[in-house]
Amino acid sequence: MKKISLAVAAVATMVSSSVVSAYADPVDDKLVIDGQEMITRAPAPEGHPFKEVLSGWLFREPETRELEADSFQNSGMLYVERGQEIWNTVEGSKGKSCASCHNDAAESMKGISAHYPKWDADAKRPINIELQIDKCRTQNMGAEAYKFDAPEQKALTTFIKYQSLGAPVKLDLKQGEMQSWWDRGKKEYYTRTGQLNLACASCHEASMGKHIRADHLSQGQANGFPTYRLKQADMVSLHNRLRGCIRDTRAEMPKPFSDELMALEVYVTWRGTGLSVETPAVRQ
Amino acid sequence: MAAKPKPRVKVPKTAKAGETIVIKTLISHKMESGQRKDKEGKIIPRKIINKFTCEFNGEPVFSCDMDPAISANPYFEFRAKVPESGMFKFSWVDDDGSVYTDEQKIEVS
Amino acid sequence: MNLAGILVAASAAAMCGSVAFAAEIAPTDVKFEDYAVNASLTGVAGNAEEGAKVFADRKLGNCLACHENKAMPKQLFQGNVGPSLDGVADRWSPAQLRAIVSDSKKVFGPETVMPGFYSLEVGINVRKDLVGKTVLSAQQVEDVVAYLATLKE
Amino acid sequence: MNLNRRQALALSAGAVAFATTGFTALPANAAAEETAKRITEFAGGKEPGTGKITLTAPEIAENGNTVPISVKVESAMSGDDMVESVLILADGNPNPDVATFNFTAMSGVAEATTRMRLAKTQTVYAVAKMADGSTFVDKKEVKVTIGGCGG
Repeated sequence: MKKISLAVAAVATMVSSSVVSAYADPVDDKLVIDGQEMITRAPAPEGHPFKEVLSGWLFREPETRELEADSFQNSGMLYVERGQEIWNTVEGSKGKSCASCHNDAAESMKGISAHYPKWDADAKRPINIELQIDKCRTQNMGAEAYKFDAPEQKALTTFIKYQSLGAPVKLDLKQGEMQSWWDRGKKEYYTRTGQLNLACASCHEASMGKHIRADHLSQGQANGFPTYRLKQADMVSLHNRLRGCIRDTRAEMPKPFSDELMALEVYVTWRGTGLSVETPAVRQ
Repeated sequence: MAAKPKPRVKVPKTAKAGETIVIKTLISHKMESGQRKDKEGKIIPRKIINKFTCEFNGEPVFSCDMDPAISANPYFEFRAKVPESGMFKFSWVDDDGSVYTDEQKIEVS
Repeated sequence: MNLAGILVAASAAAMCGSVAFAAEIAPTDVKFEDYAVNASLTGVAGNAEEGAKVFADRKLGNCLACHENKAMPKQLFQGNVGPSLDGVADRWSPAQLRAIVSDSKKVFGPETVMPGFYSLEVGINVRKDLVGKTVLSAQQVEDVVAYLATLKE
Repeated sequence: MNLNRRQALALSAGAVAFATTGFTALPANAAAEETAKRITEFAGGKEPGTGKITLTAPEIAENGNTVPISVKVESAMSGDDMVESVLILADGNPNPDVATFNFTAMSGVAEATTRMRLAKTQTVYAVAKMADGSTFVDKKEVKVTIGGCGG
């Protein structure tokens, strides 16, 4: 029985690979933003299913790639500018802005977000930039945490991540219990959800490079988030995108910043180890 | 974005007399088409920037009349022939009558 | 659609609309034998014209998301996650096609990306309003199988 | 079941709502007729000529919400050899109007770029009007991609 099913699978693979040639592979192109070359291909870390990790930028059409390469045309830069205003705006009962403690973000935040999510000893769980902002706001500024995907949250996160533009993604899995969150995230990555019974890996690993209708399936990297998505004509946060993918499998969506999504963020971010932070990336 | 629309403009700082330069502009705006429906199925009213103009020292250089088919965060790229040093003035007119403006100086040698 | 087609579609709709579902096989009772499902899921012959619509509808079969089909040249951007369906009827019998559409994992093994369109062996955390429901109805599967059976080279 | 049948029938009738921009495309013929009418009006009742104007648009638009388009018109930009305006139309949108670019002698070159919304695969037109009243047209078909999952 197993034999026959393998034979069937082999035939299926042969048929599909003859079709693949009609489609474009990830492009051989360099992404240079304001004179700085981004790392869009990097050798995969040990234990990664691929030999090479590839930025989603390589899977996009020329017009979309051009939008990201030109920092003036990139609409995501509007959110970087808005984020800078928020950075310098005093809020909360303690009369502080981000800049009150961190001064010039171009120096204090440079390269920082390439190492997020990181272990938070107080919360005893990994935190991302959005949660780090909320921690600062509630503990140090006497301000309220942002609502998920509030425009200010997206703009400030985009601004802070932009200070790491070009820096290669590298997580420290030795901090706290990061490794066990990575393990959990990996398990989730391969778990099929919803009525359509699909896992992250079904599209972004098993079918990477192929097309779902017109969507050229990338490796599903996180290095460009928050990303300016042409579909929404707006910044899209990583948890928004993860939820969207899960929704599309016809499953219930996990809550933003839930343990489930934080574990997935740790694992998916690790899968992009070595790629440059591209925030604000531009995607379809 | 909830914040007031904010223009970004890219004009070279300097040019030679009579040179044709490239100008790029971008402004944050949803460009609500008047075609979309909200969750209750009601039409969301149209609210777009309907006109963009560029003047140099008070003289018109380029303008654009816009319909709802222009994308959110409208982008324009166009040329200008600069005879002398002076000031570019850019304005965007919103459906609600608001006008957003920006000015950029250029030194011509 | 010609008159005969309309009559077939109307009678199929009438069958589905009525309570007389005696002939319909529940998703959990579908019998897979040698990678085939020999018995019709409904006892009503599939309608290829209806099947073509279910095949292309992005909210129903959405088959073009993953498969190319030259018989639908007006549908742009056909996917290639799965194999091309050109000549699929030359490679598979209707009973095999019924098995693949109903639950491809029973034919290709658990690793296949293809969803089961008439199966309740699905992923975790299924959207609440879809729990216990299949992607397609039994008759829609029969219609799609009838359409696929027309794809000969 | 009934709903599904209805959806299937609605699809066959071509009444596919465009989820992304919320643009509902007009039936192909009505939109194309409206576009032809606008071109004739703009050209003062005459048929526009070809040449002189170049419309650049992607063959495949990765998302119909943001499609970059550029126009360039050959002209001395002085005297009678002067481009006054360029009308942009799209024949598959709910309303064919997209934008009108207005040039002056100070433009130096009649060239402009913007980004537009396309509800579906369709043809985009650019019509230039010269100071002497003559008009020129160029067009490009843009295939607008269809997303895979989510329906």
